[in-house]
Amino acid sequence: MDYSEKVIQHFREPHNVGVLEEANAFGKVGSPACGDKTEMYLKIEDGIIKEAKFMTFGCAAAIASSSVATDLLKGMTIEEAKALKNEQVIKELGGLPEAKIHCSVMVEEAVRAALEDYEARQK
Amino acid sequence: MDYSEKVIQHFREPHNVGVLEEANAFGKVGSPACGDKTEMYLKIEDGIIKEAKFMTFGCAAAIASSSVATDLLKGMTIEEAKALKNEQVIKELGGLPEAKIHCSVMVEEAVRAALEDYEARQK
Amino acid sequence: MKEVYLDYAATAPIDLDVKQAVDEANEKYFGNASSLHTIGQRAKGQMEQARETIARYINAAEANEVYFTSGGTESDNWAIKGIALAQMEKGKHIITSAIEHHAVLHACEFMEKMGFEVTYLPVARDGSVRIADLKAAIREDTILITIMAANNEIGTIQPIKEIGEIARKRGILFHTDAVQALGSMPLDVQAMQIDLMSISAHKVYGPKGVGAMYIKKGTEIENLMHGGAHELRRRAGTNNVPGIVGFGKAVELLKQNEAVYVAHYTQMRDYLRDRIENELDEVILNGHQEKRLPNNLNVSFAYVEGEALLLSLDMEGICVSTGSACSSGSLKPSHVIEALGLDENYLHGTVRFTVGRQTTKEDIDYTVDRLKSVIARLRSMSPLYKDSKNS
Amino acid sequence: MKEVYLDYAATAPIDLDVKQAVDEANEKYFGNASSLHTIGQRAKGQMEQARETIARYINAAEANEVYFTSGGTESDNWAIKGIALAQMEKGKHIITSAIEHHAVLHACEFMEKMGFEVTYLPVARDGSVRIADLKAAIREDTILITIMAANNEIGTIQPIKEIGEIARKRGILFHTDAVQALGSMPLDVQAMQIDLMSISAHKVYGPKGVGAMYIKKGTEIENLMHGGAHELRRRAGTNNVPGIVGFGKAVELLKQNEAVYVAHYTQMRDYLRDRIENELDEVILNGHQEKRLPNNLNVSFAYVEGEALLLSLDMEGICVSTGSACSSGSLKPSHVIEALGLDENYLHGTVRFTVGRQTTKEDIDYTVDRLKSVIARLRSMSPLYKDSKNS
Ligand SMILES: Cc1ncc(COP(=O)(O)O)c(C=O)c1O
Ligand SMILES: Cc1ncc(COP(=O)(O)O)c(C=O)c1O
Repeated sequence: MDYSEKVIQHFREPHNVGVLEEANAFGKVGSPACGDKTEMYLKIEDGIIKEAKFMTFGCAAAIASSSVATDLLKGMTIEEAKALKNEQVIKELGGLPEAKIHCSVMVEEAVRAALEDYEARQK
Repeated sequence: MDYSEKVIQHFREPHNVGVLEEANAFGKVGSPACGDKTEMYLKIEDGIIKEAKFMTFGCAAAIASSSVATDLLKGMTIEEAKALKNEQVIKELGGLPEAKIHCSVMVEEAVRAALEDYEARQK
Repeated sequence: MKEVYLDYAATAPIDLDVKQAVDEANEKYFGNASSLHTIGQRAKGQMEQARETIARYINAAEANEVYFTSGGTESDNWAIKGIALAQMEKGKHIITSAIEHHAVLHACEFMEKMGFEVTYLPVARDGSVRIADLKAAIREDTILITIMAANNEIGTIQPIKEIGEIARKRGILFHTDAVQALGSMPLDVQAMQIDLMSISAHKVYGPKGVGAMYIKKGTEIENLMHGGAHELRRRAGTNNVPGIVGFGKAVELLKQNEAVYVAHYTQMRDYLRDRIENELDEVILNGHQEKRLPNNLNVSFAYVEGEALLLSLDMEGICVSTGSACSSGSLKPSHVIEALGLDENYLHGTVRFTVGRQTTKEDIDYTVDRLKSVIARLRSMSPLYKDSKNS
Repeated sequence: MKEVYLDYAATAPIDLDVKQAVDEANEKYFGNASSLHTIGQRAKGQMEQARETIARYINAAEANEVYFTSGGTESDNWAIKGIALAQMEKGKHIITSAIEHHAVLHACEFMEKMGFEVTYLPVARDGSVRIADLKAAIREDTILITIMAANNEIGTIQPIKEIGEIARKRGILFHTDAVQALGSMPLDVQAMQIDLMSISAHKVYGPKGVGAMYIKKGTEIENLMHGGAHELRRRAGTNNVPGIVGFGKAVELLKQNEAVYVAHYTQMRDYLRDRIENELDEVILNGHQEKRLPNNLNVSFAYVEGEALLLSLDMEGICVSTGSACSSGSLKPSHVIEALGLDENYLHGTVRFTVGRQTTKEDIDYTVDRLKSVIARLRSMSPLYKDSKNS
């Protein structure tokens, strides 16, 4: 695989792994049958993401994308987080092989699912 | 080429090469366009082949076949010479590759042509 | 860092004796084997010795039934396309299995585009083709059965002797892809009633870029490589004499030492298997557990993804493959794993370990130790694992 | 006995630097370039460097336009069959020449069996394809023009730049077999408007069993080798990395030293030519006398037969070829010689001398000395020679 140094680093020692017990936003995407699945846990206070964690079953790109995305999310406003695109994750990772773009998309979708969950809870 | 030792020997140092000035039987087969041509010269006395020579344009098999055939012919009666088949030449040569059988046939034909020439002259 | 190579089925390093034979050929037998002069004929002589060695090893009736190619892929393509085109007057139906190597499967798919029909036999959970399925698939217009001798991913050995018998009886040609089988199990083309067989040198510690095909005398086959009159006019291209000489040497080594090699493979593989079975939970051993290649262990680890596992092991210096070494780079489980009907939690966590002549017990111990922590780490971040523990 | 090899066009011995590169690759880069682990990726890295070297040398726009194959024959077969099958919606007409290598001609004949039409352009007495003939042969449904860069037997260089221009203008794909041209003349796929180009390592002192094809980006082509996802899914089969590395090294040497090599070839060839012309009578030099490969001398000797000549020289330790090195073993003059329209007395007495990097002036002197006595001996038993003297 033509993974960047950054991908390998994040895969080797991913940031923010785990279940965030005090999360008030939760999203999950994927399934075992598909070969990847991500759960995104966010703690949002005053419209700001205070804490972010993930659990991912998937390849190195999926794990590294989750790691980078959770790093990026911390400190973002909800609006900023909504605008988070997979391209930004890829850029942060120093690129992803063609065949692995979809992994970053999965993470983007997991973030969106978590934000929708948060908004649903607010109603 | 899978030539036998014997073929190589006769090709390297063919016996009976040349024009036999005193020949009373002459046969030729083949043409430059075909890629091989043999001339057979025999001197026949009292129904016996006393002398035999050849000139051949052709591959190693053609030259070796001519050499062996002229060796065989010497001392033969006309009847024996008529019965000379290419198989005998091949046997004497220790075999010929499939693709080269026709060279021995050419020599057989040249002998026959020479004997026909002889008979024509007797009339 | 320590390096442990457990991917011998992908390719094996060249044996030192083989390398020496190749070197010698490069020096002394560099001629074109089609040249009529001495330097060409010397090269040809060496090539014919290699052909003889290989022919004897597989018990061909004649050396001239062995044709040199550029590898297993070419042999497979040639067998399938060449037989299909030469025999299409008789029929346009081919039978193969769902777990063949891509060289066979994609050649078959190409022939489908060319108007042929192909039946892909399913396999049992252990990867075996069922004889009943094969018999049921045979039609009046079946011209070729192509079933591999042993599978490259899961190691399962197919009942090729029975298949050969059925094919011969029904007047159908039988091709077997024996690329992985060579050197690991007996191959006897006459006893097994094989009409065509593909083999490849680099899987048996020979040089890369050389293979061969056994074609039973009298079999009509169209060429794949058209051109010069090499290989009895059946396979054009200047002969790779040094490579062929190396292949011959590699097979000579098999002839001399195969039992020793196989015993070593088996011992290493069984030790690895036992340690994994005893020290890791939620694992499945794929493939047939007795009728299998001695050097192959294929394991599915629940809740983790194969590529992540492969890379994690690679970071520890351990080289293995996931899915098929040849189709890696895609996220889907390989067609072989898919055909086995595994539980979804195991489907994507498959690793193939293949041991070899250089494998040591220390290598295995190191591998299992690292494997345990790698699996633990990946499971610790896997939502599937978490859910399984919570439920 | 002294041995003089003058058959470098049949195959060249591997260069020592190339051999060293191959050896190193066998040791350090033995992995399967498709494997995801470090050992595989290391092999891949080396392979990609070789691809880059070759791509630059032929001035490809991108390294990925170079695909590795098993040799010139495979490349030629792939180009012709692959383009024909992929482009048949557009038309089923192919143009080639009467003096192509058999790998091209027989692949074309195969496509005729598959329902395509092929025009075989005649050549001038010097072996050149005439541009007017080419233009006249182009039809609405012409999909491919395949004309070799330089002929392997008589050395004539074809006007491929002009052909490329015509083809591009008419929207027809242009393939050139540059197997003999590589290393002996400039090849620039962009300037020459080439869409596909075949090359082979063993003709440039590289390893046997490796070749390549340049395929211009965006060209639709069907695979010849179906199987694994190697070579951007276009050419299946475990990559012969050591061979590929050797090919890369061989081309690197060309890049560095081509002018020196060519000057040496030219000097040796011209010396041989001059001595033969001055010291032997009734000889004809075949091929174009200026537009020709620097290492090739093709001579017809009247009244003698080529194979006898070849064997006689061989007995003196001199290795040459007659007709085509690839089709020897048949009695007919090669299709190339036949296409030239030689006088019948010369037709069968053709010898190809090809000099190489190891050729010395002493080799040439020895060769001419022996040649003279061999010719004299064969003529002394030739009835054709006798008749010519008598008339
Ligand atoms: C079962 C099987 N068939 C065919 C092949 C193709 O052989 P090669 O890579 O030598 O072309 C392989 C190996 O890749 C294989 O394992
Ligand atoms: C002009 C030409 N094309 C194609 C080939 C075939 O190349 P290879 O022998 O590497 O398959 C050759 C050499 O034999 C050749 O000289």
